[in-house]
Amino acid sequence: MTPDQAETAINEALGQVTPGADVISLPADADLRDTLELDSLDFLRFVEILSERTGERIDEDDYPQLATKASTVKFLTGRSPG
Amino acid sequence: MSRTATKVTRSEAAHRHDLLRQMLLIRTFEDKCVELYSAGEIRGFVHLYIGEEAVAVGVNQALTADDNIVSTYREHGHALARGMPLDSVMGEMYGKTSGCSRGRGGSMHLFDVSRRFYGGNAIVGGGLPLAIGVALAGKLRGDQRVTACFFGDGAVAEGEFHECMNLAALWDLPVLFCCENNLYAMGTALERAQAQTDLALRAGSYGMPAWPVDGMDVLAVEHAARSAVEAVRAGGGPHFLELRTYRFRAHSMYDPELYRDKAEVEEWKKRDPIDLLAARLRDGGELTDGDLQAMSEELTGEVDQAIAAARAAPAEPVEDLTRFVYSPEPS
Amino acid sequence: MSSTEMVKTTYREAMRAAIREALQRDDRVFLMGEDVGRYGGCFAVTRGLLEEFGPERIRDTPLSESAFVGAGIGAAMAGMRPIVEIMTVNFSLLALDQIMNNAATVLHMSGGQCNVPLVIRMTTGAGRQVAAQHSHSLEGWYTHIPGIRVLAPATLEDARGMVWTALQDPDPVLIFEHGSLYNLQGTLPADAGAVDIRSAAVRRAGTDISLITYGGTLGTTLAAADTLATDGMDAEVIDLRSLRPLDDKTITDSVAKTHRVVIVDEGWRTGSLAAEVSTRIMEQAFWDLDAPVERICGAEVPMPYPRHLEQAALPQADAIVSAARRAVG
Amino acid sequence: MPVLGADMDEGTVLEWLVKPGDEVHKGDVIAVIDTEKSAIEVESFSAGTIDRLVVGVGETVPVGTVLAAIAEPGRERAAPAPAAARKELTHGQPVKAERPAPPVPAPRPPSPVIRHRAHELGIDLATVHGTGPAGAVTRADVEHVAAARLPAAAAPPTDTGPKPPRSRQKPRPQAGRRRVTPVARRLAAELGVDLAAVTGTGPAGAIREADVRLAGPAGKPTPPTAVAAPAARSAEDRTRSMRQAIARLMARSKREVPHYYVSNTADMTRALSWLHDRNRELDVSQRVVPAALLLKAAALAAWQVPQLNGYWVDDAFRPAEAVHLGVAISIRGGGLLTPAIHDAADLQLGELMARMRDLVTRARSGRLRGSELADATITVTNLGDQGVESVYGVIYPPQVALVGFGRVTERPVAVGGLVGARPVVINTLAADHRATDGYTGARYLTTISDLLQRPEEL
Repeated sequence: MTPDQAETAINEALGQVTPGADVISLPADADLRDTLELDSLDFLRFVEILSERTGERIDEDDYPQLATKASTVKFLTGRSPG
Repeated sequence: MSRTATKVTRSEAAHRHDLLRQMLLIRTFEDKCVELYSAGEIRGFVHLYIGEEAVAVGVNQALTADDNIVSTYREHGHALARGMPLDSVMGEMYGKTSGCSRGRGGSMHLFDVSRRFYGGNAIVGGGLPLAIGVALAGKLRGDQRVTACFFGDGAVAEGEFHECMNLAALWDLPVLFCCENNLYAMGTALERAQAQTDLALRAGSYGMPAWPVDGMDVLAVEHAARSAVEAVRAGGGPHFLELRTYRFRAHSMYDPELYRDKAEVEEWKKRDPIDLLAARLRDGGELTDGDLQAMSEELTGEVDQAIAAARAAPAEPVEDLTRFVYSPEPS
Repeated sequence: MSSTEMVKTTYREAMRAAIREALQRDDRVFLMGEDVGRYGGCFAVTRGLLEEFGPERIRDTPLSESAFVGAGIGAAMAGMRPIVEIMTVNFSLLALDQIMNNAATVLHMSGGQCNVPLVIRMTTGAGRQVAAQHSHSLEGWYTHIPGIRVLAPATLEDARGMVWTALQDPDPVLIFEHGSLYNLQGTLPADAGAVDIRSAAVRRAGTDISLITYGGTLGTTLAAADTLATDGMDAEVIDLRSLRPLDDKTITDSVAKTHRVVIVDEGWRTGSLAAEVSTRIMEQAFWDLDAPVERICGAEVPMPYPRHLEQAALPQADAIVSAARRAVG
Repeated sequence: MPVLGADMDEGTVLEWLVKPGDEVHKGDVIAVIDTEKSAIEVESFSAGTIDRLVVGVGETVPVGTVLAAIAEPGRERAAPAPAAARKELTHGQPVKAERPAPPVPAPRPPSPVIRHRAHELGIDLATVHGTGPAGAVTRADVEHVAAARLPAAAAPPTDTGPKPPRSRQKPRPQAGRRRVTPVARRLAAELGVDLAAVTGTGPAGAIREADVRLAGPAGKPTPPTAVAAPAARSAEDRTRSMRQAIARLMARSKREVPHYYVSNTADMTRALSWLHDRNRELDVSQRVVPAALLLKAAALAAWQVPQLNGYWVDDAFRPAEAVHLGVAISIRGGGLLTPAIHDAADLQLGELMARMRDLVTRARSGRLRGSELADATITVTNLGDQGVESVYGVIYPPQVALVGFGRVTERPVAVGGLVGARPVVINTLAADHRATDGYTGARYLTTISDLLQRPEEL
């Protein structure tokens, strides 16, 4: 997965979890939970969608790596060979 | 025979040509209706008059534009003989706004109040009380109008028929009752429905002049209607004509005709009112086959034009669905 | 007009005065029906009119309901303003074909060419021990038919004023006169005349419950309201007056105020006018209801002859009172 | 196939009275058609030579279907006639070139067999695209739709985990449905009166208009009742009225309910570790968040300390028979709803998690059921996700307790004389002093803490 693909998947997932929020212009290093006011259920949904989109299994232990857009992109691209 | 005075200015031959033309117009119109119905362009119930044209055309000769007509659901012939425009009648068959009833009535409910044509009525016998009322209105106002009321032999079995015969005679109303006896109430033969099949006799029992007429002979019909209308107009009270006729086609468009013999139909077709008159004119040297052919082609062209106009005419907008349920509020 | 003289009269006399006025004002008006002339009308409403207006305009008919009602329709189509009297609503069934298939439909099936400015009057209702073929309240049936108006004058004022307004209407109007009302006595202004035929009337204003009725049961309902008042319950009584079309606004305005409804209808309950009124309240005023709509209707039985059974079949004030108490709780 | 009657939709060719090559004239009977009513002869409306018979004897076709082709007079039948010269018949009549296309025939009604199959499969035939003659629906069409639907039909109703076992579901037929008259319901919404707090005086305890007014904000002038019924309202309107409702309810609570508050700190080490292990095995969709664990503990504790689970009504406490756990859910764009998870104490953890997700989703999309909003017996607010350490709430009258959970944070904790960093959560309770005293409140919080030490039992 390329960084662009990863970012697209992240934006789509966030868009679904927080309808109406401007996820595209969210700074890459902004804390997702804080900035978008995600509660634990929202975050779980985010993980769920992301996992479906990318086909990646995301464990709870991985959650800390999904703190920001940038870290999430890194997490997703770092894991897959493509 | 006050009306004959106007007729002598026209040649008898021209008049007979006109009768033939009117009957042929009705026939051509209805032949087209069969095609259009089969193609699904016209729907609903369509009761054809084919075979009975002499009645409508003959009776109409005796009526003026001021007289009233109340008709039945088998009324294309009455409407066309009354002079209702082809476009408005065909438009009605198509259910378009160009129809005489804006398409809301269809084949069975042709209305043209401007021609004092008070409707095709599709309840057997249901038009008779209306005719009584229209005639009563004229009588109360003191006008000279005659109200011609068409109905079939089936209506004679209805209670309303007897109520109306009685009321018309009782009140001396200016009504000409035109009973089109085509021998069948839908599929029930006259003798299977009526204890007394002499319908003129029954009408006569209410004390009004009544007599049978050969309904296949337009000249006979015209003659009878003229003398009856003249008497009614002169204050002679209601009159009754039993016009013995026959419908060549099914009750409504198509039926298996299990109720009558093909041979019987063929026998009556030998007395086709159009053929009958055409033959008479031919014999008298008043008509050639070429004339008839030309007349037929011309009428076909007129009907085709009416069809084209009806197809092109606008349909009533659905927003207007409930229009004409009540009269519009006065503005 | 406080100086207007008040005159003692009856419902019958008020109706007769209305017909007389119509005959005087418009020469297109004529009256026909069974025994309206020489006999003076089965309920004596038309007594004296034959002498005054002559047999052309006061026409006795044979017992041919279909023919003379249809004749009224035909005459109206041809420009007259007939008033047709049918002796009772039960007999009107013999003319139902003409009313339904012609009077109500001609305007529509002629594409607007032919209106039918006809007034049909008939007696309705029970209370006189005339049993199962002269007693029914079938006006609710007639309200099913688009194309006609259905009126129920319940007061002297309406008996006096509805006929003329109905004759001005371009479409057929059926007037149902409850047989028990003809002897109703009261006073009317000497110059009483036409009234509107489109609105319901609040006959008694109140805040706690709406009692909705019409025609013959208006008196019963007002009596029930008086009883309720002694309980401290302030009932509003609505007289529908026009049964078709219904004046929805007066009904829903009242429900918005009181939140509780009892409908009183002498007709049979199933498929009744009361059912229609109740449904409209549900459709248009559901959120204003504080209790289920109650109905007090005629018992579902052909009307029996004996007085005690007839009374048991009819809406009574105590039943209305009980229903109102149930609703207010 | 000609239209031979007002109610004819299809017909069957019983007999051909002509064959290819035959001359026909206008009016000639050329076939016999069986309609639902009877056999009827079909005539030709034009003259010419029968080119070919399209529909065979015994075949049933919708009206408008071409039955036969007639070549114009004079045309050789054998030679393939040019398209313009050969005229297709829909009804024995040549279609003229300038004539508009014949009307599209009505699709043939599906046969009883197909209707039956569709019924078996629960398929609405109106939604099936027909591929048969004249758009008729065939059996294959029906099966196709059924096959396409299968996966969806097999999927659980929510995407949040396996369907709860049936035996665990308590039937709740109308049990939670209170009898409220329409005007009372409308008025309660307008005045922000919680219907759960209203005592009904109508038949079978129905809540009526007067009951709502009595329970409504005291001293508030009676609003006009003839206001429009609630219609589709704008989002702002909804937000504003929700805010007003919260304002009224909370103000009433603070005015009428004497609150007392207690708190404790629960060690979450075991709970989180157990949860971590559990979730590792599971798909994202079936994972349980710590909040669900806290809710379950709150519900079970309410079951064990029933003095806090119920309503203060008519100057007395009425314990509830089940634990309907209200969950405070913040609505994006402002506002707060507290729908109830019914029978929360009886739900397995996964089930409770699924219910919670479902409630949150529906609360935020405005699709909660009335009963869910009306009958919570105790309410939980959990602001831990928003980062607060503890929350002291305002009771939803007539409930008598509100439980608050803060954020799970690592804190230095002394265990057995040793100080270590452990995850903890601060639990709070606001309770109605009319119903209980601080002792009961303390017992409730202790119960929660204890339960959280045995997460596998939750």
